[in-house]
Amino acid sequence: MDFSFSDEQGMLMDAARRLVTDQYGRDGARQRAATADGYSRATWSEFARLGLLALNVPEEHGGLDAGPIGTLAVCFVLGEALVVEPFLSSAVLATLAIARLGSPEQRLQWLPRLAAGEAIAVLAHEEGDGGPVATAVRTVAVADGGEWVLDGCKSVVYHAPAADLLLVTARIDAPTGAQTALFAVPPDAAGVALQPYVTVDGQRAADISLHQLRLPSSARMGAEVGADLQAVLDQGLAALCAETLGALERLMRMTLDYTRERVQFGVPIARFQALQHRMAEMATHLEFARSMTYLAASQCVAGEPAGRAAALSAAKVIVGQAARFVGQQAVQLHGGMGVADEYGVSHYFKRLLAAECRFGATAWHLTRYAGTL
Amino acid sequence: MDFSFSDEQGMLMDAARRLVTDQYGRDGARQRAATADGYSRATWSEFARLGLLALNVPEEHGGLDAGPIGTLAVCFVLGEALVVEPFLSSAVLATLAIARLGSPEQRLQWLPRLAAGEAIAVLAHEEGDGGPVATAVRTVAVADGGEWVLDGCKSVVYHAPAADLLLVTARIDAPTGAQTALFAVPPDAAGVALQPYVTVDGQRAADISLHQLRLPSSARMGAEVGADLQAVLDQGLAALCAETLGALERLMRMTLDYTRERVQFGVPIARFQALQHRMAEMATHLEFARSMTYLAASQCVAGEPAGRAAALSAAKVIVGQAARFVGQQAVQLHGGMGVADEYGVSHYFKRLLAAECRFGATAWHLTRYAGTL
Amino acid sequence: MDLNYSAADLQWRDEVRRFLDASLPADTRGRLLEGLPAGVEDIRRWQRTLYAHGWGAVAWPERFGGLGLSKVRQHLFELECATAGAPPQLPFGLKMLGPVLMQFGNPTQQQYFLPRILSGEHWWCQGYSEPGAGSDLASLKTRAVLDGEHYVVNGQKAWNTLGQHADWMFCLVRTDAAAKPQRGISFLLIDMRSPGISVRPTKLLDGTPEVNEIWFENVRVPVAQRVGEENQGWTYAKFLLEHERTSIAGVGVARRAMAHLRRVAAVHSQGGRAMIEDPLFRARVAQLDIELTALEITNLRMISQEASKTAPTPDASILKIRGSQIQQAISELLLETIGIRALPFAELPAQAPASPALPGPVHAAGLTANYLNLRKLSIFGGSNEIQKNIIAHMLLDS
Amino acid sequence: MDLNYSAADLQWRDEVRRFLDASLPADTRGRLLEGLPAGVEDIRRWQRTLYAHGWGAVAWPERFGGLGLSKVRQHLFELECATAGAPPQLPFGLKMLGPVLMQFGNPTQQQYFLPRILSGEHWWCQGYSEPGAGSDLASLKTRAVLDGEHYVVNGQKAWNTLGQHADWMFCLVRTDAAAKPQRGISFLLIDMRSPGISVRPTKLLDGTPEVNEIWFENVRVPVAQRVGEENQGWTYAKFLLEHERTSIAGVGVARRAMAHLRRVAAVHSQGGRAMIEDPLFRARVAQLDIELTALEITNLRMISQEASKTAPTPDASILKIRGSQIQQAISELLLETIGIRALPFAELPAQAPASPALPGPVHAAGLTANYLNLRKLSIFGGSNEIQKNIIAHMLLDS
Repeated sequence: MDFSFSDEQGMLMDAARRLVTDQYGRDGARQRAATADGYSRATWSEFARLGLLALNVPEEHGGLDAGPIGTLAVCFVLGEALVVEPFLSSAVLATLAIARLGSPEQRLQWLPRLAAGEAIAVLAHEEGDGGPVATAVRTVAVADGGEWVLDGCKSVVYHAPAADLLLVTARIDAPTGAQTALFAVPPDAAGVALQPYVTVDGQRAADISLHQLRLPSSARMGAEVGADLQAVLDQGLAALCAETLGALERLMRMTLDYTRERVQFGVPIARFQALQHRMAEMATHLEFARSMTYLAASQCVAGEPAGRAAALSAAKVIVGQAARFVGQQAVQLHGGMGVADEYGVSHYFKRLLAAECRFGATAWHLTRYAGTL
Repeated sequence: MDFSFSDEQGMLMDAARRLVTDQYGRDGARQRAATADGYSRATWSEFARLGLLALNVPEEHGGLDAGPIGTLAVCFVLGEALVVEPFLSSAVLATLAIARLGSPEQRLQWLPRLAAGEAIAVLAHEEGDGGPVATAVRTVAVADGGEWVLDGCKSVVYHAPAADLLLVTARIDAPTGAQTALFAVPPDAAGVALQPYVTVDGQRAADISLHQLRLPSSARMGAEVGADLQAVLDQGLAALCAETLGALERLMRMTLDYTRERVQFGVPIARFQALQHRMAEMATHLEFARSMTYLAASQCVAGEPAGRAAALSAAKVIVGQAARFVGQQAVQLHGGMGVADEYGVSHYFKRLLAAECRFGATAWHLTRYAGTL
Repeated sequence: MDLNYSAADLQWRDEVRRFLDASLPADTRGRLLEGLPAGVEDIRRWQRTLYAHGWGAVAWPERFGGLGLSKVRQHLFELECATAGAPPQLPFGLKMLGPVLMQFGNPTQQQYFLPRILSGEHWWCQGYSEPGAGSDLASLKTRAVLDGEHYVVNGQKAWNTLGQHADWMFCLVRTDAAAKPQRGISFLLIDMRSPGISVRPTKLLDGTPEVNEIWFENVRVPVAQRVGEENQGWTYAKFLLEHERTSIAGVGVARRAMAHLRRVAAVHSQGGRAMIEDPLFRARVAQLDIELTALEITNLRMISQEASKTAPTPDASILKIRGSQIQQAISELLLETIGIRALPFAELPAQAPASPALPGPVHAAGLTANYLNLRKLSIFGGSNEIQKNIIAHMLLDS
Repeated sequence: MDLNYSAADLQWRDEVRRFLDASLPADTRGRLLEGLPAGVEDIRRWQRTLYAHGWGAVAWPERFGGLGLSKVRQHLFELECATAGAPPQLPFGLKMLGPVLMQFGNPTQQQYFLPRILSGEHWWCQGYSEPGAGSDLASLKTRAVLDGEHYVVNGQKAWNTLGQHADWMFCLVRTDAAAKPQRGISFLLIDMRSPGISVRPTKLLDGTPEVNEIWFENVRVPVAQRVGEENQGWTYAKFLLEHERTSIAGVGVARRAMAHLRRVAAVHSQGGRAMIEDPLFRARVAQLDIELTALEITNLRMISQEASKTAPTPDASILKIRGSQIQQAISELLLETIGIRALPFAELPAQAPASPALPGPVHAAGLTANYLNLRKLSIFGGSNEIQKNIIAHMLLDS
C-alpha cells in the first residue's frame, strides 16, 4: 500500500509544472480559447520537447511507457492550469490505442510522430449514449470487396478539428456476434464530415459523420478489440479524473485566498462560520476525489476488468460530485466575481462542468455501479 | 384563496389547547407512554366533554361535522403536545369510516358512543406493503352460508390494543373483479389475535391476525367501499400531516430557545452563524410543511380523487422530509441533550420518525407522485 | 381556509389567458418556451404591448395608471404570463422605483416619471452595489457633493443589471461622509446620458453582457432629482427592497422551466430510453415538481397573509432562497437530461427567435447557457447567505 | 503508488481471518451481524480472548505487549474484526490512555496499568466533558485541591461513555483556578470505587444506558495517580485526542453495516418486490457504497502519509465527519428498507445473542434502535460542527 509518487513520476510532474509555468502564465487557457485553433502549437512543441508526449509510448518505440500513475501525475498538473492542448485526446487515448492495437506498421508510422508532436490523433468512439463502454457502438463497418465501408456518427470528439488521424470504432456483425473494430481514418477522407464547435470549457470538438466511408483493409487496427479498447477508455477516464482533481485543487485554493482577502461588513469573509463550514465541506469533497482518482489509476495498472469497471464508476461518481459541489460553491463564495466571466473562477467552473459530462455523466456511472451490487 | 381559520375552527383550536394545557403539562406524553395503556382514559373523557370526539360525527348524529380543516386545526394542537390518545385513530379514521360506510344501525350504534368517549374504534387496513391505498388489501373475505369468513394479517394498527371495535378491510373476489369491503369486527371474536407492542413514538399498536374469522353478514359495512375508504384514508393522512406540523413547530421553537440559552466558548451557541443558517433551513422546511399540510386538508374538502392523490403524496413528501431534516438537526443542535432520552427533544424526534413511516413513507409517495407526471 | 381560487380570480386568469393568446408575439413565445432568455427587444416590445392594453403595471394603484390588483391576482397575472412564454417586465421601474416615487416622490417627480415607466419609454436601472459593497450596502462609497442646484457625483457602481440599455438610474450616494454608515445616504435619479458617466458591460458565465460597471466622474445631477430628504436615502432603499420581494419566489418562471424540463426529458434519449423513463431521473423531476408546488402555495400563503402581519417576517428571504434553489435545480436537471450534448457551447444571440447555431438537437442548444446564467440567482439581490442571516435574526430575536 | 496490499499484508489479513473463524464466539458474531450492538459481556469476553492470543493491543509497541503493527495492518485488523462481527475493543484504555501513559506516565504507572488494560482487567472510562463544557473542554470546572499526598476532587462530569462499568477513569481536573482556561488543568487517574463518586446512567434515544453523569464529592486521589506534571494536563489531553483518531473513520463498522443493509434489502419486500430491486433504493445503496470506498481509501491514504507529515492536517476531522455521516446514512437506509416495520420498538436486551421481542421479521427488530443510537456519532467525540471549525482553521491559517 503506497500512495506516493516515484522519483520518476515526480520528475514528470516537475516537467509538466515547468511547461505550465513557462507557457501558461496566469491566463494561458483563456488566451488560447480565444484563438481559432483553441490551443497553442508552440506549447504543443514544448510538450514534445520535454518528452511528455512520449508518456504513453512503449519503450520499444522510444517512449517513457510511464503508465497510468505517470499519466495521473502529469494530468493533475495540466488540470491545475486548465491546459487545453490535446494531451488527453492524443497523448493518452489515441497513443494508447495505437500502441495496443496498431499493426507494427501503424505503430511505426504514428507513434514517433505523435511523440514528436508532429501529428495529433484522436479516438472517435462516443456516440452520445452514455458511458465509456467499448461495446456501445452503433456505427457499422461492412466488408465490401477487400474494403471496409463505414456509416455512423460520433459525438463530441474532443480535439477532432486538430487531428491528423481519427481512430474510429465501428461494429462488425460477424457470425459469432457483433464485434467492435477500430479503424485508422484520415480526417480528409471522402465520406468523413466534421462539424466543429467550441465546448463549454473553451476547448474544440466536433461531431463526426461517416457516410459510405471506404477504407482499405489495412485501416483496421487489431481484430476483436473490445478488451484492449476498454482498457484504453478506462485509462482515459482515469486521466480525466486526474485533470479534474488538479482543477479542483486549484479552485479550492483560489476560494480560500479570495475569502481571506474579500472584506464585507468590516471583516474578511473567511471569518464567517457558515462560509468556513462550506469550505470544510469543499475540502472533504476534494480529499475524497483525490483518493478515488488514485484508485482509478491504480486499478488501470492492476485491476481485473469487472472490478476495474466498478472502481472507475465509483471514482467518476465521487469526482463528478466533487466537481459539482466544489464548482458551485466556489462560484457562490466568490459572489459577483464568481459569475463574471472575466475572472478566473468562471473558467474552472466550466472545465469542471465539462468533466462531469465527459466519459459518462455521474448518474450513468452511479447506475452502472448499482448494477454491480 | 384563503389561508385563515374560521372563527369556529379557531374555537376548536382553543378547546384543544385548553385540553392540552390542563391535561398534558410539561411531560404528559412521556408519563402516558410509561403506563400500561399508553394513554389516559381521564384525558379521553375530557376530549369527549369538550366535544372534540364529535369533530367528525355528522350533524344528524349530533356531531360537529367540522371537516378536514377543523380536523387540521385540532390535530395541529395535539401534535404540538405529542398527544397520545387515540384521536387520529378513533375520532378521525374510524369515525369517518363509520359515518361514511356504516348502515343506519351501525351509525346509531357506534357514533354516539365514539363521540362520548365510551368506545374506541380503529381502522385496520394497512398490511405492510407501502402506502395508504384503499385497494391494497390481501386479507380475504369469503362468503360461506350467510356468513363471511376472513383470513389475513393487518400491520401496525395504532391503538388497536385499546379498541372496542375493529374496522377491518378485506378483499372479496367477485365476478366483476376484486372489491374492497369493510367489516365491523369485535376484537374479542374467535379468530382474531392481537400482538400488541409499543411503537417507536411511545404509542400502542398491534399486529392483527385473522384466522377463519366468521362474521354475520350484517358485519359488512357498505358495498363497494373503495372510493369512500380512500377518502377516509386521505383524511387520515392529512390529519397526520397536521399533527406532524404541530410537532415540527414546537421542536423548532425548542431549538431556538435552547441555542439562545446554551453557552459554549463564552457565547450562546445561537450566535454561531453555521447554526443560525441551519435553523434558517429548518424554518424553511417548516414553512413548506405548513403550506403542504394546508393543501392536503384543502384537497380533502374539495379535490377530485386523482388530483387529491397527487397533492397528498406531495404533502407527505414535503412533511416527511421536513420531519427528517428538522428532527435530525434539532437533535444535532441540542448536542448531548439531543441524544439523551430524558430530555424533550427525544420524544419529538421519535414522533417525527413515526410520522415519516406511517401512511406510506416518503419514498413511496415520491414514487407514486412520479407516476402521475 | 380554502386554497382554491375564487370564481372572480379564475375569471381574471381567463382574461389574462385570452390576452396572451391574442397578443404575445409568436417569436418571443417560441424562444422563451425553449428555455432561451428574452432579448432586450422582446422586453421593450412586450411592455409596449401591455401598456397599450392598459396593463403596463397591473399592480399599481388605479390613480397611477395601474389596475390595483389584489396580490393573488398579481400572482396569477405573473404566473400566466411566465408560463405562456412572455418576457419579464423589468422590475427596476415597475416594482422598485415606482412604489418609492408613489410614497416619497414629489408630485412633479410622480407626474413625469411614473407614466414613462408605465409606457416603457424609460428603461430604469439600479445603482446600489459597489465593488466593495455587494451584500454590505451600508458601506457604499459613491459621493455626491452639493454645488448650487446640483449634486456632483463621483464613484463607481458594480453588478448593475442591464444598465447598458438604461435611460435612467436610481442611485444611492453618500451625501454626508461624517455620518454613521446607514445615515448620510441620499437617493438620486440620474439621467444615464449625463456627461461623466461611463458604462462597461461585463459578461456573465454564459457570455451574456448582463451586468455593468458604471463610473461617475463629476456627474452633475439636479437637486430636483433627489427623492425625499437628503441623507434619508436608506429609508427609501429599505422600503424599496421590501417591495422588490413581492414576486421574489419566481414561481411563474420556474413553472415554465419545469414544463420545459418535462418536454425535453420526454424527447431526449440516453441509452435508447427517454430520460423521463429513467426511474432515478423521473424521481428527481418529481421531487422538484413537488418542491415547486410547495413554493407556490407558500408564496400564496405569505402574500395572502401580508396584510395581517404585525411584525416583520422572514417570508421574503425564505421565498428568495427556495425560489432560486428550485430554479437552479431545474436548470441542472435540464443539463443532465442531454448528457454529452451539454458540451457544445455557443453564446446566445441577443434577439428572438434565434437559437445558438450548434450541431445536435435544437432542444439542447440553450440549456448549458441557461444553467450557467442561473448561477447568479443565489448571489444577486442579496445572496442566499445574506437571506439566511436575515431569517436567523428574525427567528432568534423574536 | 500502489493501492494494493502487499503480500505480507495479505498474509496478516489471512492470519486474522483464521483467528476470527476459530475464536469469535458464534453468539456474539450472530448478534453483531444482525446489526445489534455488542453487550458489555461480549466486549469483556472478546478482550480476554484477544489477550490470550497475544493480540490484546496489536497497535502497541512490542515492549508494552503489543505487536507494533504498521498502520495499514492495524487497519486490516480492525476491518477484519468488524466485518466478521467481533465486538469493538474499548478505546479508552487501549487507544486513549495507553499511548499517554507510554509517553508521559512514569514507570510505576506504566508497569501497573498497561498490562491490566491489555488483559481487560481494568475497564477504563474518560472524564472530560462536563455539563457546561461539552465541545468547549477548556472551560471545565471540576476542581482538584492538593491536600498532602492527595488531590481532593469535587465537581461533575457528563456524557461519560460506559463509565457505569468502569474500574478506572482518566480525568481532567482544574488544579489552578487562576490560570488561563487551558492552563491549570491536570490529568488524574481515578479509581471508580473511591468514596464520594456517584454515577447516574443516562439513556440514549434508543433506551440504552450508554452515558453517565458522574459526581465527585471530596474524592481523594493519591498524587501518584497524576500523569505527568501538574497543570500540564491540556498537553496530554491534546496528545490523546490525536491518538484517539487513528481509527476514527469507523470503516470496519460501516462495512459491516453496509453488508447488513444489502442482506436486509435483498430479503425485505415492499409492494411485492425486494427493496434492493427498487431502482431508487438501489441507487442510494450504491451511492453509499461508493462513499464508503472513498472513505476507506482516504483513511488508508491519510494513515499511510501520517509519518511524512510536516504540519498538522485536518485529516482526522475529515474522517470523523464523513465516517459518522456514512454510518448514519446506512442506518437511515436500513430503517427505510423495512417501511412500516420500523414502528414496533423495544429497547434492546443487554446481552448476546437475544434480539428484542417484537412481532414481525427478525431482521427488522434492531434497526430502529440502531438508527436512534447512531445519532450520537455526529455529536460525541467533538461534534461535526467542531470538526468543521478545525478543518476551516487549518485550511485558512495555512
